[in-house]
Amino acid sequence: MTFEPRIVGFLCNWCSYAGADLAGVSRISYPTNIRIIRLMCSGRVDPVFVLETLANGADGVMVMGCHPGDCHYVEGNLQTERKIKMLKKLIARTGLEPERVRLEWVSASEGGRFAELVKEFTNQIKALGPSPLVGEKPDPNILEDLLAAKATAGDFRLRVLVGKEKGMIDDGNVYGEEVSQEEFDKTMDEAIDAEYVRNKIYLMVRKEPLSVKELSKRLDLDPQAVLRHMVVMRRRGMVTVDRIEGTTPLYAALEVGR
Amino acid sequence: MFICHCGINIGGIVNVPEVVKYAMTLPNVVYSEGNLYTCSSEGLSKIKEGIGKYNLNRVIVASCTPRTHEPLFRATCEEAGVNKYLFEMANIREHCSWAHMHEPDKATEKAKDIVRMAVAKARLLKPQEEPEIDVAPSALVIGGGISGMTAALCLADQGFKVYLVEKEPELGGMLRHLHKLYPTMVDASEGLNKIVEAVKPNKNIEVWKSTVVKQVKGFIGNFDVSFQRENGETANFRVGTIIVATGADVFEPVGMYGYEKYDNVITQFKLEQLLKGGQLEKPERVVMIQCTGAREEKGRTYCSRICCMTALKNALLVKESYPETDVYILFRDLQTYGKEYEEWHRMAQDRGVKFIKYALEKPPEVVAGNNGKLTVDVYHALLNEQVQIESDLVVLSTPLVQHEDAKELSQILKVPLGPDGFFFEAHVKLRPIDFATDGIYVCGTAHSPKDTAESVSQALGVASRAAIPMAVKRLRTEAITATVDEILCSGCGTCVTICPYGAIEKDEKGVARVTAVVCKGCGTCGASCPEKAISMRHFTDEQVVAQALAALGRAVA
Amino acid sequence: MEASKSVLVIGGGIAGMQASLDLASRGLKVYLAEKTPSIGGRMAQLDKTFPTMDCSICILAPKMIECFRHPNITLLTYSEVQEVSGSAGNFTVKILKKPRFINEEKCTGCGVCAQHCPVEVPNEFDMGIGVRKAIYVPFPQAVPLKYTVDEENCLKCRLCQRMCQAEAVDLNQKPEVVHLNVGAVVVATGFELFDVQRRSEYGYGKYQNVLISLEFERLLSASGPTGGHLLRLSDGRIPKRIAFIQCVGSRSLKGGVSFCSSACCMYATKEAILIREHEPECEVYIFYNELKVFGKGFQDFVTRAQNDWGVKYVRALPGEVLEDSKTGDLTLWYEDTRENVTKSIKADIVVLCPALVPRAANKEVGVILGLELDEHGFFKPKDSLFAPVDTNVLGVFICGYCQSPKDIPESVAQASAAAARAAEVIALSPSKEVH
Amino acid sequence: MTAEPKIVAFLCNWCSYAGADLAGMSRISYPPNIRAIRVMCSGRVDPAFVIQAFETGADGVLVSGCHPGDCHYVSGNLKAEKRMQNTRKLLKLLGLGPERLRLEWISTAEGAKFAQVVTGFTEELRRIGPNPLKAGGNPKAPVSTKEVVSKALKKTNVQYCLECGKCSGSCPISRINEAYSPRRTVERFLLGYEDKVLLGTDVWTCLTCFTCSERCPSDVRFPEFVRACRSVASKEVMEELCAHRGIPLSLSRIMTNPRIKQERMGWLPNGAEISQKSGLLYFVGCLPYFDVVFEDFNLDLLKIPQSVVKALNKVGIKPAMLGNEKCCGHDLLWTGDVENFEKLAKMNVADFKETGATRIVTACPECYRTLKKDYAERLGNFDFEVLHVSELLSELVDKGQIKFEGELPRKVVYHDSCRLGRHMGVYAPPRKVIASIPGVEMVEMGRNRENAVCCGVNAWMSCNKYSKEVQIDRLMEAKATGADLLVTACPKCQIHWKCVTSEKLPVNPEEVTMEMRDLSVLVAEAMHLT
Repeated sequence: MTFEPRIVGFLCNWCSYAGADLAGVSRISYPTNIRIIRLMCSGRVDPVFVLETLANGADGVMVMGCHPGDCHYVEGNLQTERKIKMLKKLIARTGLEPERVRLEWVSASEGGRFAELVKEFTNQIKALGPSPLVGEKPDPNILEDLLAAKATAGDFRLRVLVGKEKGMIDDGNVYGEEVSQEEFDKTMDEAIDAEYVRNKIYLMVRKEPLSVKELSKRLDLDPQAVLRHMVVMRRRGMVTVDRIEGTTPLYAALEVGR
Repeated sequence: MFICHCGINIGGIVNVPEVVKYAMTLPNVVYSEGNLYTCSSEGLSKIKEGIGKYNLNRVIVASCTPRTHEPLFRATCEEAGVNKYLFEMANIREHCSWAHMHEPDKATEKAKDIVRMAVAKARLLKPQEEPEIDVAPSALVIGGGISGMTAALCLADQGFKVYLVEKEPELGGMLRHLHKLYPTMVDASEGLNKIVEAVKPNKNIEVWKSTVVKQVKGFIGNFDVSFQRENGETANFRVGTIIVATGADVFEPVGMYGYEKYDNVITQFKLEQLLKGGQLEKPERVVMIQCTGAREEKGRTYCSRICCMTALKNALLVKESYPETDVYILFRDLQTYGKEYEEWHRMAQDRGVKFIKYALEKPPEVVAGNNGKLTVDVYHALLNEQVQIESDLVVLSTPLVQHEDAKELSQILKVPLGPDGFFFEAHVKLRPIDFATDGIYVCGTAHSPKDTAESVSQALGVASRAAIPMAVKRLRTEAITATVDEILCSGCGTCVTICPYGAIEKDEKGVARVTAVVCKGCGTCGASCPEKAISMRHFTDEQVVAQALAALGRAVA
Repeated sequence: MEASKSVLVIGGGIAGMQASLDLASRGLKVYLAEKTPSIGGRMAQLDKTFPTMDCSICILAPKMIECFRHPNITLLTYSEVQEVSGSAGNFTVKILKKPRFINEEKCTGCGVCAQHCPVEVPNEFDMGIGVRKAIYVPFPQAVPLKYTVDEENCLKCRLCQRMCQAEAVDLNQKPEVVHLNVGAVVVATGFELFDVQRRSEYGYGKYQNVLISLEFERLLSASGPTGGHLLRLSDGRIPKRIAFIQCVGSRSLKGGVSFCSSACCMYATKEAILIREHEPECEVYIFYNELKVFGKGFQDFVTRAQNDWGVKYVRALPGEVLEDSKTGDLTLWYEDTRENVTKSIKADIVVLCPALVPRAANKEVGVILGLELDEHGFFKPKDSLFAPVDTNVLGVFICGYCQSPKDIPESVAQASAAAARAAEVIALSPSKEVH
Repeated sequence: MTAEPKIVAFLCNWCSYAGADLAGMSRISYPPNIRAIRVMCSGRVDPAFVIQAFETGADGVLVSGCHPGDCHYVSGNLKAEKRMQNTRKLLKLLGLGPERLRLEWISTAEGAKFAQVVTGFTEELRRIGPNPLKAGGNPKAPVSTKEVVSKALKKTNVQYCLECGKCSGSCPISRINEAYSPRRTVERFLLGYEDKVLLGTDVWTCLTCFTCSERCPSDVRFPEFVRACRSVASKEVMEELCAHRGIPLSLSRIMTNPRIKQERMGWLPNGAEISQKSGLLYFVGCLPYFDVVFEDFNLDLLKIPQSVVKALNKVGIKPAMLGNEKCCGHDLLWTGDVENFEKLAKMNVADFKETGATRIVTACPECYRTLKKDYAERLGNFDFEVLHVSELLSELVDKGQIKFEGELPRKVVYHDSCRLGRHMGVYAPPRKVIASIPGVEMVEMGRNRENAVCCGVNAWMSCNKYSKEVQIDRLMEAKATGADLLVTACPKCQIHWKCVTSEKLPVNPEEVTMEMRDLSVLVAEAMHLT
């Protein structure tokens, strides 16, 4: 039988959900694959929701909000835009295709556009094929990547960066210095890299104690970098030395405080 | 669980009986039935019956869009003693039967999923109490000009206490300096006195002259404001609402068109006062230059709205007292909008006022002529010829600009200023005189340049906006609001910056505190909180994720 | 209910809705009378709004629904005020509810009836470009979402009656008279469009590709007859050049009205930007005489249109529009008053911006309420400076376009002003018990 | 003693002038009444010279050239002969008598003949008596330019100009002549540059077609403003720009002279019935003169009055007519000669009153406008009902008095003349009349009724390459409709179009030449009266 993607849509109540209503009212048909979750504002969409959804085998996720300027809550949608930007970067580092997540603006009068987008996205996902996480036997590595990503997205550092992004770029940082989009994106990328790797490490050493050497092999990352992460993670109380084999310490995850 | 056929709208495509049967198989579902029209009075009584019979503590209706029908069903639940936040709706019409008319089987499958998602959320729903606060029946009006006084009077007449604060020692604002007011040509002072005389005796209005607002704390219904008099003495009051009517200043065109270099180059504002005082000696030829320092390419890019009419009015007044005096108006686009202002343009044409259109690229030049006169050299855009006018009085029409101290006030009130420096409303189109922050309003030239009539309209407008919460006395809002887990909150302030409504502030413990009545429930803060310390009532992480998983046929982890 | 605690609002456009919501939210009872089947007014017909480019219906619909749901507001749609007597604090009102031939209690707005109705007629809401059935809602977001049978066009085939499972169709329904007692009245009858056929040199009604702005607005609207696809009505081609002509009938001592409609320069600019959004290949010219940029953010809006969107502004009112009968293409003759040359330009579509004029019906409304009108048919304010929303009748207030030309925010602000004055009068007038 | 006759003589350089010389050399004496003007060839003598000579009071005009065959310029003298015959007709119409103009062939050798001719001519003129035009109009009082202009500014709303350019966008001339724009002309007046403008050509460029004033949102009545300004504008420039060397204007001016007794009724078809007691006066206009002046166009303009009379007679109406009907003065008024216009107006009105008629009908839109509007406005108590023949005809068609027999299978396109259309708002009657003719299929040009385009010239002013373009453009539009007959209710439209098509055309003649017919003639045709 043909592959019918399972798509979850997070729609804001005022524009996009209304747009979907209008598509129905105007009897504009589109593929049945999408399942819609109504939120008050697309700003409510936590990247963690999306990763959770993907981890549980969604083939695609659509986030829809009001066009910039139309937001019922002034600029919730602009926050969403930044969150999804970060999210896509994050997913790009996992084994999953970032194209499985799509952010679109649909106004209450754009029933046609809504249907069009759903059709288009469904086809795109069909072309992409089923998510490796579908079914009873999801690909363990990618799943682990995704769990790491989820943890990363839930992590203080990225959230605070995304949260303050607009403020920083519009009004400068706490020291009143102008921050350009470029500078900011650079910081952001570094943060994503670091936090993602750390969460991967955490998940690995949670299964079994591992050495820096072993980790650097599995992550194919130079040992020094891994060691640097280890230092940070120890300070954060994420890992501790489990035992020392010969001269190499093996690290284990700490459940405490997490 | 009540599933609606909506006549044939749903029933004609989705196999409703099958969905009804399926619903029974879902966890926690104890009852499920189909209705022809669940929203019909008969359908509604079915719901009430069901609630009684099976003492349901969660109710789901699968029918049309919640955007129109949820309130109806919620009300029904409340009548049957079920908290309305325990109701959930599944949209199987707009999002299913109507959109997938040609695929009945798939539509039925989708309907089941939608129902399953609704159940998943419903299981996690919690009853909510809608937040309420008392509103102090008193208003603070900042600015004792025509706008402020008009608003104050209207509120006072509606029975509310008003504190009217004016930084000058006199009430009256801009009108004190004006001569005649178009379109009725009444004396500004005459119109003004009427109002001042009405304000003085009004027992509901407390006038504070030579006073500024120093501090404002709190939120709608409960603003704690402190004033400071010139002499330093201070006072504190609690008010329910705040109206910003601080007016505007007139731009001083220093260094433009020889202003301050030649003493017969003056501003329109100055001419107004000369006419008022009857001190204008007969000029042979007057040249008025519009858009002096307005509609610029950079800086003051905005049009100041009132200057063209002011110029026309004063041109006519000059002609009235000195018919033989030539009057030229050099303009860019004459802003004679609205019902009667075109008439003024024609009156001026009738009296022989000469109009010359100049282009932004080639502004006029004012140079010294012989025997104390000036020569205005202007490129006549519509003849494309250079025209020289010898004149003994050049009048510059300059725009209204925001006060120096507006920035300070905007910070005290935590309300924004726009790119043009004027106070920035909640929504340009549909909330023109509200601020995004509940309980604070703006009117008159503090909002943007406008003439007296327009200021009065807005002033009366805010008198209505501000009266609403004060009249109902208690504010009640939807319970869909953010709550902060004080233990998790690290006080990073991300939410405070993100919230467009100023609903979140850090309390003395440095922890975020949400003012529920001010919160509009968008949830952006929740989705951004670095510590996941904020959760959204009725849209909790768990509920949303549960829906997602249900959509994918997964049980909640 | 005390008469003095309730208000009649005439006109369900944005001004009437705002006044109603203000009054209702502060605890007064409001009767909102609207002569068409749905509230929403002109704003509902707009695609976007200047200068923010908000989607009009998106920001309007929540307000409409709020009016519908508000416990203190009674909507009297498809109704007309017939008599008003009494005085401030206690007016007696007679309202005629025209028959919808639908039982509003039973109608669920599901639309099955319309699907089966065999009669198709031009849809007023789409300015006659689109079609509707003889049983219809004016537009999908209509409030109340109740169907209406339009008597002229109905064949009485009763198909709708048979299809409606809610048994809401009642073709024998009779007009109903509603009697009210109110303390104050707010009038917000809005505007209508100048008949541009009176300026025959522009060929409206003669040439298919000459449209008026409101028709064009529907053409641009995603919910409009072409689903927001910008097409030429004559041949369905995508236009390559569109010209707007300002001041058709406005600012005219002859063949029009002498005043300025105050909104045209801006909405034309808005529509121009929308065209560039839809069809970046399509050139847009706006022929104007004087740009009215007096409002907040207007000048910046125009500057954006020029610099960021490449909209071309030509200072000239064209003399005439000629059609090539074979291609349907149009030629405009004009003097570019900035260059002092008279020349012509071809365009695929010409959009006329007609004067917005007070409703002819204001005369009757004026008689019913005893209100004075000015020479144009606007309601006269008591004092245009210090009492802009008061009228010669105490307790009757005016707001929105019917008071004088204004745009949406000005109407909204003034609607609140009228609400404030109504509330004030009510607060000051002795309350009378009525049953 | 009676005044001695004055003779103006135009002598060709090679024969006649030499002949005169010989007469002198041979000491042959002849009366001193002659004033000789040397021209290179008698062919150079324009009828206008002759007419103006008489206008300024000459009692006789002698034109003399070489004998046929001897012409130094091959055939100039033959052209002269034709022209002078034509001019004699005008003199006859004017009642001055054709004999006051003589054409003689005098060779170099014929000194005696010259003396003879002069003597004979002088004798004859003594017999005929003096030219009634002697002692012409007294010089008019000077008017203040400023006053006239500022009054006109107010009267015609010029001060309300918003400079929107709609006038130029409508003006058929501005389109092709970049230098000209009603808007700019107005703006210059408003800024007080009137002197400059009045010395220029702009005030004479306006076709007074009323398209701009029809459309002007500010109700600026530019053509009327221009008309007022023309009375204080430079006459020299005017004469420069006047077509046909001003003959038509001269004729009108001549008619202002009360001593003039015209012989203008020659066109009246035999059997035509007219009755001075009839309540209806038919005002013919200058057609008898134009028929002569524009002979070469063979437009057969007299068919128009003939058709009118026949048609009226057919339905039993015997119209009254004025044997000494004066020009209505339209062209003088629109070229700024208010004084002479008023003279004509007064004389005409006096004559109207005598007939006791209450209704006046005319087939000329210019007469129509002038009588109905300008007479009424300028003379006051003008209590006549003025009709254009199209109005009268449609009235008769309505009443069923006019019946058409048989079919007239023509595809007709109707052109609205400016005067009848925009000036007076008469659009429906002519259309109704045409449509009521059986067999006629009527089509419209894209630009019709108030949007119709001018025929390109008015009051003989500024007939130049621009007017030609306008005319050709209009004719092409008419042709493009596929009609085979172009009908207009204005004789002047026909004259101007005929004029342009009889010249070398920049386009393929096919695209512009089409049969033209005056409305009255068409009707007579349909009634089988021609």
